[in-house]
Amino acid sequence: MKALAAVNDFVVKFANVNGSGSASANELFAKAILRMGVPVSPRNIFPSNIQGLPTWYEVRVSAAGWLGRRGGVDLMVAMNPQTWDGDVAELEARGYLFYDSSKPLPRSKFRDDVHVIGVPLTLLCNQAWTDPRQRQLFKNIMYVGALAALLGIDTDVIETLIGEQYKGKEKLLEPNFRALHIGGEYVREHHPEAIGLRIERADNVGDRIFVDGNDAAALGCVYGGATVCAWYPITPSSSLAEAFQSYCQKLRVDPETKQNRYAIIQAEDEIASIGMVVGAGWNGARAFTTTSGPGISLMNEFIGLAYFAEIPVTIIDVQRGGPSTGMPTRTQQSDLLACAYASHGDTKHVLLLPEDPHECFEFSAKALDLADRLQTPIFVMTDLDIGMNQRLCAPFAWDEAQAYDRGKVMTAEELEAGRDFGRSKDVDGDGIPYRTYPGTHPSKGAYFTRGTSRDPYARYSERGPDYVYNMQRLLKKFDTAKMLVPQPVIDQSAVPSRCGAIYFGSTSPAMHEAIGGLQANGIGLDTLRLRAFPFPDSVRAFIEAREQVFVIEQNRDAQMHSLLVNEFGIDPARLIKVLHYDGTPITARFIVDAITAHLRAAARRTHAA
Amino acid sequence: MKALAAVNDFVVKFANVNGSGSASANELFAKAILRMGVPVSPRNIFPSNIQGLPTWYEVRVSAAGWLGRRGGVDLMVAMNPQTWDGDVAELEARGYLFYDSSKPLPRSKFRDDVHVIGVPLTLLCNQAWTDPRQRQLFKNIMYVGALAALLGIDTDVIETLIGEQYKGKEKLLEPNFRALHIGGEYVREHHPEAIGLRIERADNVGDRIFVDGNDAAALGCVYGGATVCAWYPITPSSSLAEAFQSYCQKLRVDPETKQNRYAIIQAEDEIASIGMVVGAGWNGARAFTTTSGPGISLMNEFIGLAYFAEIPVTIIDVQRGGPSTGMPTRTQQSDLLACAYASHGDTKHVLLLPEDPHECFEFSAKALDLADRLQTPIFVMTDLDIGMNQRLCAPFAWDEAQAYDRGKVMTAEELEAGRDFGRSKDVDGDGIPYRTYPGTHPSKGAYFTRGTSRDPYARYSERGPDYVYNMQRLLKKFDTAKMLVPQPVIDQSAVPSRCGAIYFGSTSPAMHEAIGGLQANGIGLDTLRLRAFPFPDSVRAFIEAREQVFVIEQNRDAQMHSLLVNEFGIDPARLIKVLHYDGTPITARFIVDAITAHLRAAARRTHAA
Amino acid sequence: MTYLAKPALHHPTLACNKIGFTRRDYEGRVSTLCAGCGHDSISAAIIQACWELDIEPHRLAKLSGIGCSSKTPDYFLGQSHGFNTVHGRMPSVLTGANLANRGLLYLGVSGDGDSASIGIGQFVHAIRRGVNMTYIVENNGVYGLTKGQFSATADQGSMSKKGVANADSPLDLVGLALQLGATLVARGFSGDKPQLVPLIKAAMTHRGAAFIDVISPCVAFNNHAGSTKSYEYVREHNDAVNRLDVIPTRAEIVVDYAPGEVIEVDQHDGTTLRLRKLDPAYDPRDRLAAVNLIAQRQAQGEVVTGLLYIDPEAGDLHGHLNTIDTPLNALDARTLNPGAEALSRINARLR
Amino acid sequence: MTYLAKPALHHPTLACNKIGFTRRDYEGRVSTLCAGCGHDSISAAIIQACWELDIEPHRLAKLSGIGCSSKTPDYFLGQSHGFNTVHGRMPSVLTGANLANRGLLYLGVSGDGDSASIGIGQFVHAIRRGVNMTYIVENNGVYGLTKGQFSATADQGSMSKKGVANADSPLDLVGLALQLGATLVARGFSGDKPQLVPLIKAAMTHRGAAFIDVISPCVAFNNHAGSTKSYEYVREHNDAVNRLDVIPTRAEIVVDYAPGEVIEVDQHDGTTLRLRKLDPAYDPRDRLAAVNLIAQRQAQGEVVTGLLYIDPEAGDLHGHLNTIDTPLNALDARTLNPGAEALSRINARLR
Ligand SMILES: Cc1ncc(C[n+]2csc(CCOP(=O)(O)OP(=O)(O)O)c2C)c(N)n1
Ligand SMILES: Cc1ncc(C[n+]2csc(CCOP(=O)(O)OP(=O)(O)O)c2C)c(N)n1
Ligand code: SF4
Ligand code: SF4
Ligand SMILES: [Mg+2]
Ligand SMILES: [Mg+2]
Repeated sequence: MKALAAVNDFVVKFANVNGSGSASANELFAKAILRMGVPVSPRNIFPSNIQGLPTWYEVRVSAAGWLGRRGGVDLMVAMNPQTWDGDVAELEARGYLFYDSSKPLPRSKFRDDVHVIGVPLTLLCNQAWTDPRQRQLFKNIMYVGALAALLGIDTDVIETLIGEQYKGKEKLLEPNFRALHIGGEYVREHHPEAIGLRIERADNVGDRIFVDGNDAAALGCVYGGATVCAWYPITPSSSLAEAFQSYCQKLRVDPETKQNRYAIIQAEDEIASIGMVVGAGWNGARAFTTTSGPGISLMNEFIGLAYFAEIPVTIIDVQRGGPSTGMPTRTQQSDLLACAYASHGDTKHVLLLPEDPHECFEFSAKALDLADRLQTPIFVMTDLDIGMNQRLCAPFAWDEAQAYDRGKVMTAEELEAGRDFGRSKDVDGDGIPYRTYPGTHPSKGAYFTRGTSRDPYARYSERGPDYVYNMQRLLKKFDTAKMLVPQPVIDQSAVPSRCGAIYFGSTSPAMHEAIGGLQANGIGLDTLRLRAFPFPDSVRAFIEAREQVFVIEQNRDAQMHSLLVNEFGIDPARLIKVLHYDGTPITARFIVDAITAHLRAAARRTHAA
Repeated sequence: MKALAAVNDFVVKFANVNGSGSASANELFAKAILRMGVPVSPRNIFPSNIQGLPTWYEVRVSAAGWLGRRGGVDLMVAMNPQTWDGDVAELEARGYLFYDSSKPLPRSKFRDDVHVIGVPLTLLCNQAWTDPRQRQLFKNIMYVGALAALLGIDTDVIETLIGEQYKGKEKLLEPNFRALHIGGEYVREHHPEAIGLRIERADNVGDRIFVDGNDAAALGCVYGGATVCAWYPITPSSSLAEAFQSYCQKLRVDPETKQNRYAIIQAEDEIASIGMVVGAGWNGARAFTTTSGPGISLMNEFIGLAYFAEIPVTIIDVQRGGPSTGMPTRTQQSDLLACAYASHGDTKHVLLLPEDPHECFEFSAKALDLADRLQTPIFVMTDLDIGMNQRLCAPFAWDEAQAYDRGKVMTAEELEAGRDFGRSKDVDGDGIPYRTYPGTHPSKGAYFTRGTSRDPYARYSERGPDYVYNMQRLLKKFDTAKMLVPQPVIDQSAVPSRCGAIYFGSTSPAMHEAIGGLQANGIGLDTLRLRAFPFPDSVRAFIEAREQVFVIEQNRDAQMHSLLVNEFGIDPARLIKVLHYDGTPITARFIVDAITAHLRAAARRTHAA
Repeated sequence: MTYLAKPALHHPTLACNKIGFTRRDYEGRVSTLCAGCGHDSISAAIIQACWELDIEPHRLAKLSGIGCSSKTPDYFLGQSHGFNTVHGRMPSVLTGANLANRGLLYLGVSGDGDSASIGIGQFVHAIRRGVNMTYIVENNGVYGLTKGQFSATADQGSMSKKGVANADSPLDLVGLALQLGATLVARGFSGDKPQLVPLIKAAMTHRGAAFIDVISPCVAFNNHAGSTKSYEYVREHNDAVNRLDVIPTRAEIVVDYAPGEVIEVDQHDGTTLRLRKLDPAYDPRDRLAAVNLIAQRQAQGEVVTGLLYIDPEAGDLHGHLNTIDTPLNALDARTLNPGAEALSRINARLR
Repeated sequence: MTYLAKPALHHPTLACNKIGFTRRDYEGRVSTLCAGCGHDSISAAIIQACWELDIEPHRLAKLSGIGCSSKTPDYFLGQSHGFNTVHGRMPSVLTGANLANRGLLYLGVSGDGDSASIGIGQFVHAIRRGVNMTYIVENNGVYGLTKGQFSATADQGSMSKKGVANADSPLDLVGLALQLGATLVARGFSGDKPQLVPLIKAAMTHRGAAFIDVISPCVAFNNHAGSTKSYEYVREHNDAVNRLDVIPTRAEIVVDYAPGEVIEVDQHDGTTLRLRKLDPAYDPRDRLAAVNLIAQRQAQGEVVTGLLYIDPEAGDLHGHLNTIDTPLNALDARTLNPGAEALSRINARLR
């Protein structure tokens, strides 16, 4: 049987046990390949558990630079007996099965159509170490050494990485190196025949950085000038708040006084976190919270208050599988409707849709500007796939020239000069009123903020006309938002096309890859990547200029499809739903198959007719 | 100047001060007219305040039986100096201004184009009583007596009503009668010339009852077999829970033991009330809560749990003006989206849409059946206009033959017989699984309920296929709901028509009246009254069979319009929005004008073309 | 703020405080509460306290939840920014506001329903965080604005106007506050201005979480069986028409008693309240002693009023968080933004 | 239920209780918690208590919130219905379930984050309502399931694995429960089964709101500076890779000390816990005495364990509400529906 052969283009999957130390070893493996100039995109598939349950780490190696999930596994590193059968079954035919051969396994446990590479990791560790914990720990580095030898990854690259990792903890260096070499030597000795999968030095990474979206968004909040963060732990958003904390400790401490230029509160729940953000926003600080679906549900009442009382608020929703507690460690784009129309009564909210960590950084900072400018809640809709997996992306950039946009804030000087101030009054025709910060002026500009209806001068009013004026103004403000939010990215198909596709967020890498696959099937597609809601008119133009437009999203109920139809009044018949929602990241294969199937079926129908 | 003249067809508006005792007197006035066989529909317009602020009571008298708000005032009873100017201004030309003439008012305070009727109520009271509170209190009855004399309402009808009212409190009878007569006599003496507005005995009321929707819904819950009610006070829903309490005290106490066959908890907030209802529903009791917008927002997380864990829950949303605290004492239909898609992730919920108190009774009972049958939250979407105003409607009816539908509950006997039980398994092809009550069987049928993904046998599972199976099943269940919910009511236009109108809930009386007005403008309309979501296919058929369909609703964002387009994938162009949302109940005039204007404009366009 | 307070010219008879303001300058809109409502007396006490403390009105932020009590911030300190938030969640909004600008004074006004029922969670956590604020609960044992249902502070067994008895054991917010680590805890009575004003002043000058429970009778929803004769008549009428049709205007309940004394207060609902004013000798620096005193007196059916506990050395949330002295909302991009160079270093580390 | 419990045939060596069940019959699914987690010991104690009390498993309903602790009901009493509700809201769901069927036993299991942080409001109100339940908080001072953030019961000044110090004053759930009117209040330690089992039995046989705070060390998120040497190594590794990469499996902490004694317990995080077991002479019927004892011992840095308070005559919510003895979920249409005739009388009154 001829084994799979590929250079810089295959999928390796690690099957481990939660809390066994594999995470850092696996990341080391991925980074080593990156350092050799070959793009990788790893993904964690982990349980809602702390220790003992199965966890996987899937590394896609792609010289072409495809960062989406590919599907299928070429090399399985099967370190978890609990999941052995399933892991072995998942392997592509002619693929490679790497395992700990310390104790013999019955023939039946294997497959004839895959190549088996056994390394007695446990035995080797027991020989090298006595402390059971070290034996356990270094088993991980050891298999990295073995894999490096098999795939042709330079050991010195790995050693450099280990060096960087344990800087200052030198006593950890030596044993790690040792484990690395034991693994490598064993392979060179017992599996001299090179395997078909190879890593070869290349130059396909460029200046891109390797970071997860939560880390990036946290840094974006630092650069965007957030000073108050109130949050409540919830997977997959917790690491965002924790990253904000550590960035602030590094970048936001007054050099002289050692005092903090930020305040972070782990609140008692999500109602309190959004409440604190509302209070801070009302009082003129840039504030944000981060959460996931269940938190959004709890924040509903306050979101409505912030919409109606016009308080700047930034909410970063790292989406996970819903509804309810749902699939806490799986990914989805299923909070779109819950956020776009959050809270009772007539409301509409601004959503930003980052595609990767780079945009998580950019849009988080942008959200803080938009919140101040529009005086309303701004949602950054990321998800677990972007947020908790390291992803290769363009380096972070910051234009020092650009100042923060604090929006329409009337100053003490303006008030003193006798400028008219009506908190709920549209003076510029854009629907956005002026506000004053508490404490601005001794006798002018104070007002009473409330969630009830009011007149343009913020006086309590139950009069219909006052209410309607205000609600219409809010609609106008929402219209103003269209041109302020990140504009969509349109790509014309290389081959002529009458169809289009609309996608957004974490679907990007899969979509980019799918274009090629579709062309192979003779299908050309113009694409539009949504980057925000409300949608600019260019989105409508894109749809109207095409016969059919596929709307690709990762939820069951075609929520983005609903938003498009609802906001534009477009005939839904022209928008075809492509839905993936089993909790795994969408793949190019899925998109290609779905769109191809649809178009072929349609073609058949027309021929029949 | 000729004064307005009308028999059994005019609008009287009372302008009073909150907490001054006018409410009962005004109701007495309305009831007296009813007892004379003439339909009335009164509406309270009250502030979010307890004492001292302005409050109005608008009584529409309509022999034709139109129960919607008409707009305009023919007779203003101006008892509140604070609002005098506005009240006087609101009068129709040639209308009547009734006021307390105890102290003289400057000429400038009046209008030349209205008829003024002064009665020195304060003076008359001060002559008749010494206790300041009685002077205050009987002023109200006194103006009722005066109005009765002016309009020709039989005093004995009023006396009978007072008699019924103060049964058992005889010492209150005499002074009330006295006040009544003083008012009447003064008018007969000083305003002998009959005014143009008359009440004449008729027989247009029939066996209809006069009740508010909250009272009716509460009674519906009693008849529907609700045993657990958990609620948190909020206008305009509080009186529903309080009515349930008093009905239970009358109808649900064990005759022997004097123990209660119900449990009502005033919870600490709406999260707790829905939580208690979820717990009771899970444990096999029929339970409901009632709230308004802000409460719905707070219940979001639990609503998602009940949807995904499939717990029977009944939520009665008495809608008020949103968003946020909004207009707590005004009416709207603006929680539709918030309820239909409540909670994060992919969710869809069943809504029932009662048009009047009769349906509040019927649908509340029905909701309890549907909740058990569908094992999901059922929303009864009423509003302040229906809920807090007495409305003439068909008498309550209960078919003793009809038993409660407890849905698919597996019994101990079935389990004992070894019947397969998979809590999340679709065995009948309708998407609805079986459940067991806790405590049913010693060794079979126990399961663990959770808001996380699970396999058909309710075991925790993070597997994509298990998740998708479950989510698809929930969609199928939602589809099953279409035929179980109250079906729409379709009315063919008397004159041939190519247009239709879709309406629902408290818009009914205005819509019925509008039909005539439109015909007068030469416009024929077929109408469909929605009574529930999800929509049965007959709704799609109705729309598809017509060129244009107006969707009439009381919110800003055309929420029902969105649901229609979203669920049917219909081209929005064919559905024209008619939106009224200033917090006052929609009127026939508004509907007639909006639809006429639209059609005339369209006609002009086609001619131009 | 660099501004000098410029008070308008006042009627000469109106006394000015050190910064030249008269009481008028501390007033707000006309109250829409019921005549005789205890809450209005508390507003008056707040106005008096601020005037006596020479507080610049605009340097104070007033926040509240939802309820009659929570409406009151609109009726005092018209020159202060106010925020009528959502029901029961004022503490979190106040906390956030406080984080944004430590330079202002924060006054939270709430009701027993707003704080003890729906809001107890936020009450607990705001206090244990030591937010620097004056937190006043205007406690009437009922939900006024929604027409007289029980709140969590209503006594067990008491009857609502609907004739339903309260089954739950009442929450004692003072006891809770003591246990949660509030660094100033006091109880007052709306009708005892001489005692209330100093308590509010103590709270406003205290650094840390200061809590005052003010008993504040509701005139509208306590008028049932047992009411004083003059209201009997109205009550019967309301019963008959079975709605709260007439709300008699009443005089607020005023009390006058000396420290160490016990006074019996007849309430609108006919029940009597036994207030004990702390003895001058009482030392308010012992938390446990305060807890015990309250418990013992409660056993005697007495409600203790006065300054129950104070920790003069208390710290606050900003201290815990070691935040910079400049208000966070005043920091500009230069101080907040690490800049492009730092960013390229970060990029480098991510390769 | 008319059913006779029919236990399966068991290995003869397994002891049966009065109703013929062995401990096995009270077990659940295999735990997915970390090896050595205190929560598993508590599950074992619950199993033991139910077995000793001869409880029919299916006549008990187990409810929980969200968290490692809240997962445990899946790991015991497999024949009981269980409900893993939402985070912090178990008390309301349990209250509703209890109202629906007063005939079952209700066991609420929660964590310190679930009950003291997000859930404190529902905790407070469920207890003051006197819901008949056994409410156990498995208290480890951290959020286990979300990886080691502080909960509201964490000590002030303690360090999280992220090196952040806790600024807030800790909530003492036992002190709160006493003040809120819980009619049985106890504290146990997960590693002290001989003490814990009787406490659980007392709670389960108590009518009213019974609360047990069980200190339950988390092995995963307490392994930072100061840990016993053997973990040092792992810690440094985790620090270096700056994630919780390796979670060493550990033995649970077990203690054995006599009533009246104080024991020092070394915790996974290197801190020591001073437990004082109540003296046999202690009279648990005096609420105020309990409050004081806790406070005094706390001042000594001691945590008191044992049955702190019990009111043997306590009533419960059903008593307050005077609900019928038949479970509400068992009443049929005949008893619940007033019928058509009554309805026409009502119609008549509305004309
Ligand atoms: C989420 C929500 N639920 C319910 C209400 C209705 N509501 C308004 S005020 C109030 C109670 C106020 O009671 P309290 O705080 O004691 O104030 P009081 O009127 O007695 O001064 C309630 C339940 C609301 N506004 N928001
Ligand atoms: C509304 C909501 N917010 C946040 C979470 C995330 N979450 C799950 S468990 C948990 C904390 C659990 O802590 P604790 O109750 O102490 O349980 P432990 O794991 O320590 O036993 C949190 C915050 C959630 N599931 N739901
Ligand atoms: S209802 Fe009660 S609390 Fe509200 S304003 Fe009137 S007296 Fe005050
Ligand atoms: S993380 Fe802590 S609490 Fe959770 S299972 Fe592990 S040891 Fe137990
Ligand atoms: Mg109150
Ligand atoms: Mg915990």
